[in-house]
Amino acid sequence: MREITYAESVREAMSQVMRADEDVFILGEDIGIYGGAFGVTNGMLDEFGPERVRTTPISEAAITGCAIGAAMTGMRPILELQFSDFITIATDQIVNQAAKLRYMYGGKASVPVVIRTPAGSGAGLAAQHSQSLEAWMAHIPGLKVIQPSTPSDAKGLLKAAIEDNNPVMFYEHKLLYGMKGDVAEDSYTIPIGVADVKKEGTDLTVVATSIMVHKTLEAAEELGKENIHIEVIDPRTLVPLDEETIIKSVLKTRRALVVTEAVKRGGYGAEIASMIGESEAFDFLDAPVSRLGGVDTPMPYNPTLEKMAVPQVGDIVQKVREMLNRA
Amino acid sequence: MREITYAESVREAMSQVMRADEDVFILGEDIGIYGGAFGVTNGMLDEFGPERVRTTPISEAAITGCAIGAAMTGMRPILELQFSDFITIATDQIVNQAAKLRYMYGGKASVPVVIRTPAGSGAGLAAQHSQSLEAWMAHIPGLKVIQPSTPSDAKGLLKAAIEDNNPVMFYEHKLLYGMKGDVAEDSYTIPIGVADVKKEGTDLTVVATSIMVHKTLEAAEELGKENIHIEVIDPRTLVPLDEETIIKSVLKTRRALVVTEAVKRGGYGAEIASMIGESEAFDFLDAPVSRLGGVDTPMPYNPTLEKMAVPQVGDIVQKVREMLNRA
Amino acid sequence: MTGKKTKGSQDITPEKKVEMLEQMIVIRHFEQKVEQMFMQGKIHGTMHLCTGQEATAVGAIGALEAKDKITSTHRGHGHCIAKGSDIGRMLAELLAKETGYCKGKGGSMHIADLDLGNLGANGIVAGGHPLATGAALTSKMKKLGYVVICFFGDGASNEGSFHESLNLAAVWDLPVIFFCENNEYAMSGPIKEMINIEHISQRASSYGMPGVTINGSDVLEVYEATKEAAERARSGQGPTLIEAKTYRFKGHSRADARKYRTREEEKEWITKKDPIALFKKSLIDEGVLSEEKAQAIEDQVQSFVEKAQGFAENSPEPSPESLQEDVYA
Amino acid sequence: MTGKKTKGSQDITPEKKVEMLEQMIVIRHFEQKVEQMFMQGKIHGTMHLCTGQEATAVGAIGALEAKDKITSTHRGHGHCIAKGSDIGRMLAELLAKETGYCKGKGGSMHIADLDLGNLGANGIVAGGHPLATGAALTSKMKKLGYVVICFFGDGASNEGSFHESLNLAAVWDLPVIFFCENNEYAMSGPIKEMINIEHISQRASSYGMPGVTINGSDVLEVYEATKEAAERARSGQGPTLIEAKTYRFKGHSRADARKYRTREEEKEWITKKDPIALFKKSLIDEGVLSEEKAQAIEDQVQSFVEKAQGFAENSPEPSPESLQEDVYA
Ligand SMILES: Cc1ncc(C[n+]2csc(CCOP(=O)(O)OP(=O)(O)O)c2C)c(N)n1
Ligand SMILES: Cc1ncc(C[n+]2csc(CCOP(=O)(O)OP(=O)(O)O)c2C)c(N)n1
Ligand SMILES: [Mg+2]
Ligand SMILES: [Mg+2]
Repeated sequence: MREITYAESVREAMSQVMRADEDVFILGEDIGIYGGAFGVTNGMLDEFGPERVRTTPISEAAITGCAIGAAMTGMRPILELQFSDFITIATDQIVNQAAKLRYMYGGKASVPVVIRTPAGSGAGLAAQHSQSLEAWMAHIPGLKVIQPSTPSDAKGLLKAAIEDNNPVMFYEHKLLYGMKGDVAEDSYTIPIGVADVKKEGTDLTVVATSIMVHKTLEAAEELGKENIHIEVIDPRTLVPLDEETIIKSVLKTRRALVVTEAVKRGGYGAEIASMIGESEAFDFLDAPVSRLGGVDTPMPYNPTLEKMAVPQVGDIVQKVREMLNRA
Repeated sequence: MREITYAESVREAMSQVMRADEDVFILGEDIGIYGGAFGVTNGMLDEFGPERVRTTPISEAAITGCAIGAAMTGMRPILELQFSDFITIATDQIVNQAAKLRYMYGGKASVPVVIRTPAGSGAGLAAQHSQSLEAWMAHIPGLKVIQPSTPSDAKGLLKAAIEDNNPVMFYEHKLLYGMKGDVAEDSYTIPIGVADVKKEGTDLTVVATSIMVHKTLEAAEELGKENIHIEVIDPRTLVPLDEETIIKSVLKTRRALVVTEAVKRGGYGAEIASMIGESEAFDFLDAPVSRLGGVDTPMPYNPTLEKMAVPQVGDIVQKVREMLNRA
Repeated sequence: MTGKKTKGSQDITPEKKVEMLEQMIVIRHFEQKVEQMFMQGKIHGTMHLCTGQEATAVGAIGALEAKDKITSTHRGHGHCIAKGSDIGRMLAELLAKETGYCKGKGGSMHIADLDLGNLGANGIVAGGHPLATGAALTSKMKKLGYVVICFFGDGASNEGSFHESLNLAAVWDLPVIFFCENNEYAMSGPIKEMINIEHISQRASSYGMPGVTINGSDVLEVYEATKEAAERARSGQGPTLIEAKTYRFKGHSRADARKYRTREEEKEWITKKDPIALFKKSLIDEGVLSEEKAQAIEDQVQSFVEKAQGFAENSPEPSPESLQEDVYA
Repeated sequence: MTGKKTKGSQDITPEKKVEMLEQMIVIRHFEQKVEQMFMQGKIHGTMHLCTGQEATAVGAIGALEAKDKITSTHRGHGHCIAKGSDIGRMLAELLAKETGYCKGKGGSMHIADLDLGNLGANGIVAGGHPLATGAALTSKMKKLGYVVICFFGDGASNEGSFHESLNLAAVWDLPVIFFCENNEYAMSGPIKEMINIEHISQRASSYGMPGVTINGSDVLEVYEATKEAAERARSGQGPTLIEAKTYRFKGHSRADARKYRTREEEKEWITKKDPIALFKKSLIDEGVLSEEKAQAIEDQVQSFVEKAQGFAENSPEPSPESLQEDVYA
């Protein structure tokens, strides 16, 4: 074990798989000599050469479809979409093609492609470069959706994604790239569809995704001082969702809060909250299953407003207190 | 009053507004002499001419952005996207441009564009022509989202949409086009953001959207024979959502079921269900807020499977019974 | 820019020519059958017939090797048949039967036969361009030596993915042929009003690839042009854009009053540029085919199609359980 | 295809020329200030400087009338300034202040000034093409007589929306000029490797519109070419594609080691093709400008920019309530 960053861990996962499997390659804008907009592929061009680290023109629809077509015919491409906001240009290829080909063809094609893409706000990049749109892809049958929150999860889940025979959306968070954590040096996988209890607790379950896991863990520390012990669950994969782990926790704590950075309205937090509300946990709930999520605005540029637009540690602390003070 | 179809009613709304306002025009693929893929614009070319009923090349990104650019500069375009599945090609223009321009520019632009598009399954058109993706757009701040279920709602809401100064997504349902209903001849508006109680009842609230309103009304008839009286609420507009009407109903019936055709996982039904669960109705609930929605598959071509993929009258009846038989 | 008329290529044997004619006739009869069954209410959904366009499918795919691949369109029955698909399983798919190519889940717009190198029809106009490009990338990276034909219509040449894909294929020298079946209309949109240039093939120049416009009613001309492009692709010289001028004899899809074109125009094409009639006549003139043999083929094809219908109609429906199968690999 | 060198257009008065030079200098100093403030940590987020590309913004917009409109890009400060925007409010926007063009909500990539006909910068590469096309459609439908310039980079010419928009503008004869600032790189991607042709302007031929490649370091050549295109557009003859060869002297955005190009290449451009140095020299040679006047302009601009900085820095932050304002009209 050693500490490496989230970005390094993503790179390591790719590099290790690429060393072992000739069919795996990366493509994307500026991923070669530039190392990608966030430096994730730094140095990979040198090791793997321009055939396997393919810098593309700015053509999101074509490069995405190209990855899909290559996947259908025997390759295992990893596509880096420079910002997850640009999925909007490749949506047809992801949603109408990659997700559906296998089913439409009666089970005959498989599309082992991984689409890695940074999401989230906090970098001062404003409305067109800061979105968290993972809910869209999680709504589409045929896709798997992963949202790792730590360096170690990123590495193991990315390997699992590359080995998976289905199209996988892999949402990284731009503010997490620099975050350090313990990561095993060997290549390893974390199974897709298994949530991780990031902190055990008894008083209330918080299901948090991506960067909100860290904000929730900070909130947990503060709440701990007040003798409030929350359990923090990171689903890690949105599709498939590990409903069991979540429900089991809520059965224990009797209270659930779902925290996402994505806009609350219509976000995947609604799916998780509804799922809990529909489950056997319903009869044991001591408070409404609640959500914290982004406010109903495009992401503002001003840093103070930008912070206000998504849940912060204080918001989580306050919400948990409110839920516990209820009746 | 007279009976006209949903398609005729959409056409009438457009025609009446176009007669009154020179700035309103339509554009889209095959909307001229062909009358659109579903005949909605039949005859409009003759009345308004090719300048105001503009047949476009097959270029969804450009025609959508063109409508947006025209809207920014003083026109009030109505764009017909031939199938709502093709939003996937125009997503950037809708989500990154139309929805955000005003906010990004500090309140300086307005984008009075209406994007009309047929959604839904049931026509045997398989996976790429049958989706219900309204949840995506309802997740995006800056857009309004309308989903009318009756000819009369379609007319009044479309007029309101055209008069609105914001980008409005207007989801029609291809199986409803032929449905007849009473529609006033004069031009009228139905305010955006007001739900409609399609049937009053006391035992359980069903919130249903689009074609599911009709399936639920059928279910209500069957249930009525068993002396079960459900209340059927049609939100009509997803954004803004008339939460008050829904919550008031649930406070009365103490049970809520949300029915959408869209895939259940991550659908807008989750938003409605979570919203109810978070509301003051929580303490009065006698059963979990439940959802019925599409199964987790691309839409199959086979008509039997296609029906199985989305909620049917029988499913609603059964679910309501289950919820009432609970404890 | 516009291709020369080639008459009877040297490397096509008489047998191959007759086989090509036969394939064209199979396509014609197949489409007739589909239309008939649709009218009888046996087929639901929609259908896009390629009647009149048989020479593009057969000529282009005829120039390929077995290992080569294609991507097809909503108007894809001809491509399927030319690539060797079983018409019984195709009809079964249209009838939404379990024995269909997609187990009844895809229908006309999504027939694929990966074993034969048919990467599938596509309901999204120009949806296949990026996929074909990717398949060609596999060929190049794995040195598999196959070529990919990406079929598309005139209307598809106005989609962004056309542009992006041609550019990508060009800069990466991929072994792909972009084959435009320009049948003059995109649904109701006359291509003349949808582009400001004479030939779609001119667009090749934006990507530094060769572009050629050919007579899509002449199966041998199609064969020649495709052969040349395939050789170029296979030898690492990258993609080609071929535009074949053709015409769909029928409406766009199931219900189409064809108000956007005149009956005279249709008659002109149907009587003067029917690729099957033209090819048959030239083979008879050449002495490769006799009138009797031609009739025998027609009869044979007819019973071949009837048999396919029998197979399809007698096939079982997919099981309810299959609804949720094959979503994930 | 490649434009001729025009030296000193007849319809530009000496005053106008000096004014253009002054604008170019304002842009240069503005960008220097932005860079400086960024390095000092006063500006957050990112920035894309147009240093070295001043002649394209000033030459092109200089050829417009006041009522004409533009759409801009992520590298849009120069366009804003040339269209007449207040640099104090621009800097205030970069500082995320309430007095900024977007009330601090947009930042560098989203500055718009609709009153002046600047329809806004865009963070999406080629995101502006459809919007410009739509704005041109308004001009045509309402007979407003204005022309729209759609600015974009070389990299943007590989986006599908470029293709779709040029085609749409061409078939509808819209009064729009697609103005490509080809600075040889798209972030790190050398355009030579991203397209297979020599000039982006060649792509005009796919849409039946004129295309021209010009020297983007020569502000008068830019002016001339744009003037011609604007006249064509205004008289109903439709769009033009202009490609101006230029170079960004700085990195792509805030942190860019510029490994994808050599220091020699940079030096070549900076020493030999600096549009400001060239224009200044030619004006001095022509006798339109004296060395002293040139220096006076520099000094004036410097204090102009300092004043803008003062305004921006002393401006208030937006109120917390403004977070949820201006989402809907
Ligand atoms: C992206 C997209 N836009 C629109 C459609 C609807 N549509 C299906 S076929 C068609 C016409 C296609 O024209 P063309 O490419 O010329 O092919 P043809 O039908 O003439 O063979 C249209 C508009 C679609 N399926 N996909
Ligand atoms: C759709 C999209 N893809 C990628 C990006 C990331 N990006 C921003 S600027 C840029 C390079 C653009 O190159 P070019 O068009 O040549 O403009 P330049 O930066 O050289 O002015 C890229 C890749 C983006 N903003 N939008
Ligand atoms: Mg066509
Ligand atoms: Mg550039």
